[in-house]
Amino acid sequence: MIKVRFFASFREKLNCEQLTLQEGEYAPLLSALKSQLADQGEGWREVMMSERTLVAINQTMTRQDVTLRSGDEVAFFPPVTGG
Amino acid sequence: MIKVRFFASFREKLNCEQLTLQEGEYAPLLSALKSQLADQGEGWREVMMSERTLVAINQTMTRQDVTLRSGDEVAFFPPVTGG
Amino acid sequence: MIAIQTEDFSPAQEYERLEGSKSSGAIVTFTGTVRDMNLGDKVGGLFLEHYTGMTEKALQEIIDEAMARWELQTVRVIHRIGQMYPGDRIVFVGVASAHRKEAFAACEFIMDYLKTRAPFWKKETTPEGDRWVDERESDQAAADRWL
Amino acid sequence: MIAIQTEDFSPAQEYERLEGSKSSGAIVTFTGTVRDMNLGDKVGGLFLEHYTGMTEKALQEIIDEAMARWELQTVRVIHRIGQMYPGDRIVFVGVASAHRKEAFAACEFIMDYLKTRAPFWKKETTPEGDRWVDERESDQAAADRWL
Repeated sequence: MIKVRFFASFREKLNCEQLTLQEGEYAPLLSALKSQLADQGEGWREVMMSERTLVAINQTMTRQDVTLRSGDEVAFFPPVTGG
Repeated sequence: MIKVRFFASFREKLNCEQLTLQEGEYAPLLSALKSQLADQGEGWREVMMSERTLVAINQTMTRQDVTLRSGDEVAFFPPVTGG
Repeated sequence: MIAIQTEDFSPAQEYERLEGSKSSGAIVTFTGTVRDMNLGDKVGGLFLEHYTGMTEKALQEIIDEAMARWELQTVRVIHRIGQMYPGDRIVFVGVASAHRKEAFAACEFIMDYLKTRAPFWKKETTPEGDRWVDERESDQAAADRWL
Repeated sequence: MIAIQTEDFSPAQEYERLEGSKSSGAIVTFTGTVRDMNLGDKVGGLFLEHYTGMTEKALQEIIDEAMARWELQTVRVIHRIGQMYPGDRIVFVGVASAHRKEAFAACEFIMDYLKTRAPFWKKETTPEGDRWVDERESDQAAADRWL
């Protein structure tokens, strides 16, 4: 099982804050998970394919493709604008 | 008449805080005034000839030779160490 | 050393916490406040969203990196979340070090990294409606200076 | 905007003066305090001499130059003189600007110039006796960066 989370404008655009995917419901590679989510609709495609999109695995940002493990929390969000 | 002032370690070394020189008692060029003061003794020579010595005319630092006018305040001091 | 909070903070109190050590000679602080204008529009308010848990982790990593790069005695980072209005304080970064150059560098480094790596997002209220604030290239450029 | 004084100052009050404007988004402050060690010796106290009149003039020129270089809303410089002890505040520089980069640059610029151009001199009390503090090459190098 993995948790997928969306923040800020992505959360609003997708009208989705969190998804829980069970074993077998998600592709084990991050890149494959992105393709899978992109297929859910136009907004999803835009978010998943954008070069601006940031990804954090277990609350640490990553730019690499990784193999997801059960219990992982995957977050997608736009560039940060705090401070 | 000009006023000549000394600060910090220079004041202590020369044991002099301020000199007043009347018209005719001082050379009109700053460089000449420095030579004149240097002749007052070993400590004076050291202060006047040192490359570290800073000069302010009327409370503005200068590195150039200038002609002194009556009423001028000439100050000699070591590198500043505030802050 | 890190606080994420909806409440305001007191720069005076933060100062006191930074001033404890007699071996620090230099304290540099940054305070960011909500401006009443952005991109030519009047800003009526600001809502700050964050990623609970990751925020603290990201800030701690930034502080750890600053402490590895410079000799620092104390670092304090406060970031507010939720609803704010023009003039309100948003963020505070305070650094105490023995030396001024290090205190300045570390404080600016922490702000530059916070701006590009800590998961906060601003939504502004303007006369044209609410809008998510876009990232600035100048912030990314500022952060890239430290690489 | 400039104060030369024997009394201590309150960073809290200085903050309030810098925070007045809703168009400022960034406040950077520097506070310098007396360290208990210098060049390997324990420092028991510090006497700060200055050149009355020239000090104010030199600081004003430094502030004017900062305001010409960057867009700043408020600048505040306080420098203490006379007898001080480890932990005491010596100097405060506070800058408010619309942008963080400008506030950081201006605050550091003012400190770098103050260190090399404002007529203050420190005399330290150490177990070896009193001594005038020598200038540091690193301070001159820091000031030269802005040329």
